[in-house]
Parts: sequence; C-alpha cells; structure tokens
Amino acid sequence: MTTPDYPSESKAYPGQKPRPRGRDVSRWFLPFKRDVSYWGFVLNRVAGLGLVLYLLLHMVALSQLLGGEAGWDRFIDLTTSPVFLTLDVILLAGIIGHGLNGLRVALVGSGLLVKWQRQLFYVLMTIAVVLLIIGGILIFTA
Amino acid sequence: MREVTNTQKRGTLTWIGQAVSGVLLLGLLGLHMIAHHFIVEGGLRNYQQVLDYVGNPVIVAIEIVFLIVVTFHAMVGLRSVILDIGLMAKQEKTVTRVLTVLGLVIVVYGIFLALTLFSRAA
Amino acid sequence: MNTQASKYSVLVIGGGSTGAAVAHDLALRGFKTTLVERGEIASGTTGRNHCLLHSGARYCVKDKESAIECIEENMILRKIMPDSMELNGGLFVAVNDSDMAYMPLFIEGCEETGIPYKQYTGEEARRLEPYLSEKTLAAVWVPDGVFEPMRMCMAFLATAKKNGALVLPYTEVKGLHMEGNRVTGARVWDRIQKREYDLYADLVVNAAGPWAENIARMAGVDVPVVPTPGVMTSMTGRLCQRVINRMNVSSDGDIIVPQRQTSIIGTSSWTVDDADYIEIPEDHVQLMYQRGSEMIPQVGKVKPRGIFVVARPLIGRKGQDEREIARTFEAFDHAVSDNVEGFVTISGGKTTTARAMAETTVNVIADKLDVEAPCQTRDTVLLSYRDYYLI
Amino acid sequence: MTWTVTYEIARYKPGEPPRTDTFKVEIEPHRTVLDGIEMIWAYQDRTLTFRHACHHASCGSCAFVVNGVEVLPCIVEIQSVVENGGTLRCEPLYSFPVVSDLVVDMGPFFEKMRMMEMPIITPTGPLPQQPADDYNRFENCIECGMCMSACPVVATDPNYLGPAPLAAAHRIIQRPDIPEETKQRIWELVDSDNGLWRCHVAMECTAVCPSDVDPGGKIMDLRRLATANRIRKLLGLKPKLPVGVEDA
Repeated sequence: MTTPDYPSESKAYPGQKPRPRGRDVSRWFLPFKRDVSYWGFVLNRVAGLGLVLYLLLHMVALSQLLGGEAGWDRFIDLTTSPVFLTLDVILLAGIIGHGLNGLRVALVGSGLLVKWQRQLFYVLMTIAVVLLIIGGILIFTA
Repeated sequence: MREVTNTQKRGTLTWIGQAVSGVLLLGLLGLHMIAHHFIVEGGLRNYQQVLDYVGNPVIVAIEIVFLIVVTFHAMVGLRSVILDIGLMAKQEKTVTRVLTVLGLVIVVYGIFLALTLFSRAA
Repeated sequence: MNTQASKYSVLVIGGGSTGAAVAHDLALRGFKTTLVERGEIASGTTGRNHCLLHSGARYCVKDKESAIECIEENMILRKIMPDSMELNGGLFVAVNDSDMAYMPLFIEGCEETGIPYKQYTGEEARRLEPYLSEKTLAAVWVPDGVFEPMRMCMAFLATAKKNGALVLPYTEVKGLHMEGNRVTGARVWDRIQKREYDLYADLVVNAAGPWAENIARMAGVDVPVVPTPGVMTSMTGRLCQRVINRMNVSSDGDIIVPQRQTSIIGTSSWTVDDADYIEIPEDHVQLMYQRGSEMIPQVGKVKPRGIFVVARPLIGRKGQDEREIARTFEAFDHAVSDNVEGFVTISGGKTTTARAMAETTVNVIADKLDVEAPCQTRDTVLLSYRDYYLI
Repeated sequence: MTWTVTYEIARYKPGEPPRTDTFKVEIEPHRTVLDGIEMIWAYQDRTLTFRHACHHASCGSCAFVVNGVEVLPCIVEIQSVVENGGTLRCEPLYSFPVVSDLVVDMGPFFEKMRMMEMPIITPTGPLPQQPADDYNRFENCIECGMCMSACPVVATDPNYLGPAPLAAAHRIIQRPDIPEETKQRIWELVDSDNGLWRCHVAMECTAVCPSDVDPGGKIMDLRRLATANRIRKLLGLKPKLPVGVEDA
C-alpha cells in the first residue's frame, strides 16, 4: 500500500512543520522558461486531453445519423460556419501536433534517437506547421 | 518505512501498446481523413453521401479498426494522465476499470452505429 | 547505554565538522546531546573547505605534530567512512630547483612522522597524471584523499541522531546563561520560526569555528581564534585523479584537489575580523590560476566553475604570520584558563582531524563531569549521510 | 564595477502566510547568485534561511529556482541570469515540502535515493567503458534535487521514483562492483508502474542537471532495455534481463 503524500514532519529539521506542496497540476500546462521537450510534453498533454474530449463529442455528434436524413443535414449545415471551420483548424492542429510529437515521444521514450530528440522536435514541428497551413487552406477553401 | 512504489508490471505493456497504437494511428487517421474527403465526391456533406461512404464494406472495416485503435490509445493516454496525479493503488484500479468500461462502451456503440448505417445503405 | 553519562546533558554550538564529530562522540558515549547550528549543517568553514583528506605530508617538515595527527586520522576515517572518499592518493610534485632542494627535507619529514610515501621520477609522474607540467622533475606519492565535507558532517550527525542526539539547524546562539561562574545553557533563536527560547545543559561546547570568539565572549572569556580566510577556485573538469601538491614550503595555491568533475585549487591566506561575509579578493583568484598552472598548465585553459572563500579558525594571535600558526587544534577548558565552569571551547585543527578533536574534547568533558566513558569513535563505522535526512 | 540587482525572494515561515520580500543588492556581476543571497543574510535580513555548503557544485545543497528555472546558485553568475538593474525571483525547489524560505526538506527525495542504495563512490569512470585501473571517484550525481523539482510528473505524483533515483538505478545496473541480487532488486523497482513508465519525456531533468548526469537520457536507456526485454518475451524468445547487459 502506498501513501502518496509527503510527511509533514521533517527529520532533518526537528520541531519544524514543512509546508507540503500538494499536487501542482499547473506544471503540466506551464512550459515557460523550459526546454523544448517540456513544450513537447505540454503540447502532447493538452492536445491529448483535447482529442479525448473531441472523440467523445464526435461520437455524440454521430448519433445524429441515427435520426436519419433530416436531423443530420440540419446539423451538418452548422458545421460550415466560419466559427466551426476555425474549430476544425484547431482540431487539425491538435491532431498533427500530437501525432508528430507523439512519434518523437514514442521513439525517444523507447530509447531511440535520444541524443537527437531536440533536433527531431524542431524537424517534426516544422513539418507540422507546413501540414497545418495546407490543411487550413483546404478547410477554408473546400 | 513508507513504501514509495508498487511493483505492478503493467507499465511496459501499456507503454508498448501506446507507442504502437500511436504509430498505427498516424496511418489510420490519415486514411480516415483522406477517405472522408476523397472517396465521395465533395466530402461527406449530407446524409446520402455518408450512406454512400459506409455502404462500402472495406470502409466499414477500416473505420471499425480505426475506432478500436483510437479508443484504446485515448483511454490508455487518459489513464496515464490521471495516474500522474499520484493515486493510491486502489484508486488506480478504479480508474483503470472505469476507463476500460468507457472504452468498451465507445467501441460497442461505434460498431453498432457503423453497422446500422451499413445496413441502411444496403 | 552508559547510564552515568546519560545523566548529563551537553549542548554543542556549531554544526561544522568539529561540532558534528563532537556530537557523535558525545552521543556514542551516552551523553544527552543537543547540537545547534545557526545555518545549514556545514554552511560555514567546513562546507567550503578544500575537500582534502590530508595525509599530513603538507605539514611534515614544519609542523610535525599536525602531520602525525593527520596521518593517524586519515587511516581512521578510511575505516569508519568506507565508500565515501576518493582514496586516490596525492602527489607532491617538484617543478623547479627550489622544489628539488626541498625534496630531501620532505622525505625526511615523511619518515619521521610515519607517512607512507613512494618516489617517482618526473616521467613516471606524468604517466600517472598526464596533465602535469612538462617541467615536472620528480614526485612523491602520499596517501592523500578526497572527501566531501558536508556529507562527512552528515555521516557524523546521522550516527549521532541514531544514538539519540538532537540536531537543530537554523538555531543561532544569542547569549549564554550563567549562574555565577558556571555556564548553564544558551538563549537560542530559531531562525525558521523567529522565536527565542532557552536550552539548558550541564555543559556547553563551543565549536563555532571562526565564530568561536564571539561565543566565548558571551561567557566573558577570550579564545585566541583568528579567522583566516582562504580563496579557492574550482576549475571545470578533472585535471588530475590524485591530489596534486607542490613539494615546497606551504604557500598560496599549491594544492589541486580533484573532486567529482572539478579540480579545486587553493588556497590563500589572510586575516579578517568578521567572518560572516568575506569579499573575494580578485588578486587572490588570479594567484590561484597562476600558481595552479605552474603544476598543471591546463588550469589556465579551462573555465572556473566556482570561486569561494571561507575563514579557517586558526589558533593564534593577530599579527602573527598566518602560515606560521600551527594547524593543530586545542580544547580549552575554561575552568582552567578563565575560571568559568561548564564551558569548553574546541578550535583550530582541520576537517581531517575532526574526529580526534572530538575525542580530545569529549575526554575533557568526561573528566570534568567525572564520567567513566571511553571514546569509541575510532572503531565505530558511521551511517550513510543519506540517513541524516531520514532518522 | 558593481551592479544593483533586485532579489525577490519567496518567503515562508511556519504559521505565517507565504509572502515575497524584495532586497536590493550591490554586487559585482561575476559574483554568484548565492553570494548575493549570502550578502542579504549578512547585511539585510538575518531571518532569511537558505541551504549552502560547498560553493562549488559538489554538495548539492543550495539549489533553488531562479526566474522559473532550477539553478545551482553557487556556480551561476549574476550576469548570466540578469542585466544590471534586473530582478531575480527566487523560490524554493518545486515539489519539495518547504521548511522555511528557500529551505526545503530533502527527506522524501533521500528516501528514494536510499532505496537505490547507490554507493556515492564508484570504482569506474563516468562511463562503464572506462574502468579505472587504480583510482575511484565520487559519482557525478550530487543529489541536489533539481531534476526532481523540474519534473512535471514528480510535481503531481509523489510515488514516482523521479529522475535522480532512476539515473542512480541506471548506474547501479552498470556498475561491476554491485552484487547481482542488488541489481535484480533495483530492476524490479525501476521496471514498475511507479518507475520508468511514469516518465513522459519532458527531459527537463537533463536540461537543468548541473552535473552532467543526464537523468532523462538514463531513463530512456533503461526503457530501451526494458522494452527490448519485453518484446523478446512477447516473441517467445528467452528474456534477456538488462542486468549485466551493459557490462558485456
């Protein structure tokens, strides 16, 4: 059995009650001043959580299909608004970012290309930006 | 002494699973999106176009595989994020169970959806 | 547990190597021991020392007493702190004629003081230590070593804590309590909670190093401690595997100690009045580089990693030539010297001899309190420093 | 020439709400961040508490966070962090319980380090390929806790072993002087849910390490060994335990 919280009494400083730091979840989302792979970590976490949410919403949205033609076509009309298209671009950014950075994490996390992980990040993120620009143009023009 | 770690061995397998499913998704997701936009002229816009799309059994098969892989990847990923909060062993088990059930629900519902539409198209 | 000793409580002032060793010795003999340190453990002189486990060879010509203390303690520390020292030996190198002329004296000194040594030609020495100057004419190997001062203190204190001692960092002594001519305790200030309180003891040990005079004054007595700072520069990279000493009369910048990934050159020497914050004199830093590169020219080519200064607590009078002050230690029983009871000052010495200093001091204490408790620190293997945080 | 810099120090005293104190310090730009802190203690505020000992990056006690990044202030020059007139925002190491001001309790960290049982003296050079013939040395890791503070997973999960203990484990399984049983036991700890697999490759541990330990790289190397071993098992091959692998 594990006890996840740090003890509040200190052995090195008898009589003192150290202030526990608790769980600082904000550190998952604050990459400022940190190195590139920390940015990668935050990117993957934020995009990953976003994509899980999207997966659930997507499945719910698809339930409209069960309602037949009328319900679906009314719903699909909504998706052509500029606001919705912008959301689509954000979704695409999340997918590309998570996907390509995830590839880096899979490689580095298995002990491959560890020495080159920084360069790998820059290369993959360059590809991601290019793909995102192409995708964005397609979304807004198609 | 306080026991700092447990010695469950799920780590390696989940990691390998996550990495492999991730790499698979790079392909499957590309396929999923390209298929949507190119199999049916003009993309999947209206109900009829959707039916035309899922009328193809190969597409249904690909979509179901994609669904299973993406759900697995999402649930394992979500689990690892939740576990990072530092839970007790019991809570970890609960999280794993809840996410397994959620994943199964998504997959079963998705397959049901795909097959329903497939039968409507036929 | 020595029941005789456990009737008495002793307060140790100072958490450097001396205080830590004294606390360990006291606790091991069964005294109720409390140690107060105004900063972190080893944050004063001990922490910033040269990390050199002396073989004694440095003192074997001019200060034989110190040399003998060193070699004895060196051999004991190897036993009681296994696995926590780089025991790579040291080379005394001669790079000019003056050094060569000193060599016979040096070897004679080693013989007299019982320091094992081995002679090498310049060429052999350079094979052992490739970065040594091409001018190296000869070298003598002695059993020097490298330790880590903070971890050494923590090993002493971890063991003391296991034996029941209470260690209170960030607790500064503000005054001593006197009853007549007897010191009965101290008014201390907890720097963490910003509160003052009293600690009473049957005996107070002043092990405050360069600040020992300040503490002694609180009891109205004077101890002849001269805070004598020295500058050290730690260079990037390990330029040698053994400690490199200049084989000549002790002088500035004549030791290079390899530790982890650095090489520490030291040291210089002058006297100050207040040892709390000492400005680093730039000319001393340059002198370290210059003197260091006479032995290892590479010193001039690598970047410094840390430059630091700290005061040694040497015993002597101001105005005396600092290098002439003996590096040995002294335990003052103020009942004898100043008619103040219950108060002992231990000062001087070196981290290498901390255990011996503690033995002497606690012998004095046991005598004073009339307790039969022989010293056991020679054979007691210390706990790991990591236990300091966990006991 | 001296500079004037501002130290903004996160203060905490038990029983008082945390606050920030500001100190102006006149200091030469090539002096270290720790020198400035020591000056504040010596001349401005005797209640300021901070840990320090060796002043040359070997004891690992002084580490704290300056402007959002962990540093070892004894070897970081003022001019490398700020301009003249700049501000150094000093906070205690993240994820550690705060005892007072910049002092943190290293206990939870050393508990994990002790589990790894790594002797701090090693008979080998920094790389196992360079066995030392006639000398030993201290391990590179100075146990300063900076990697633990920088790690976003340690920040939320006290059970995670963390970078430094895992890097220690990596050394253990490579060191020829460690008995096989110890290696095996350490491997069990490392290849568990709270070991290697909690790492999410933020690699900040390696970025802040003041002592070239490269904990991130070491964790990845351990994972390579563990993954390869598991794949061998899945393929029905004889599992090749990483223990001793690196010695060959």
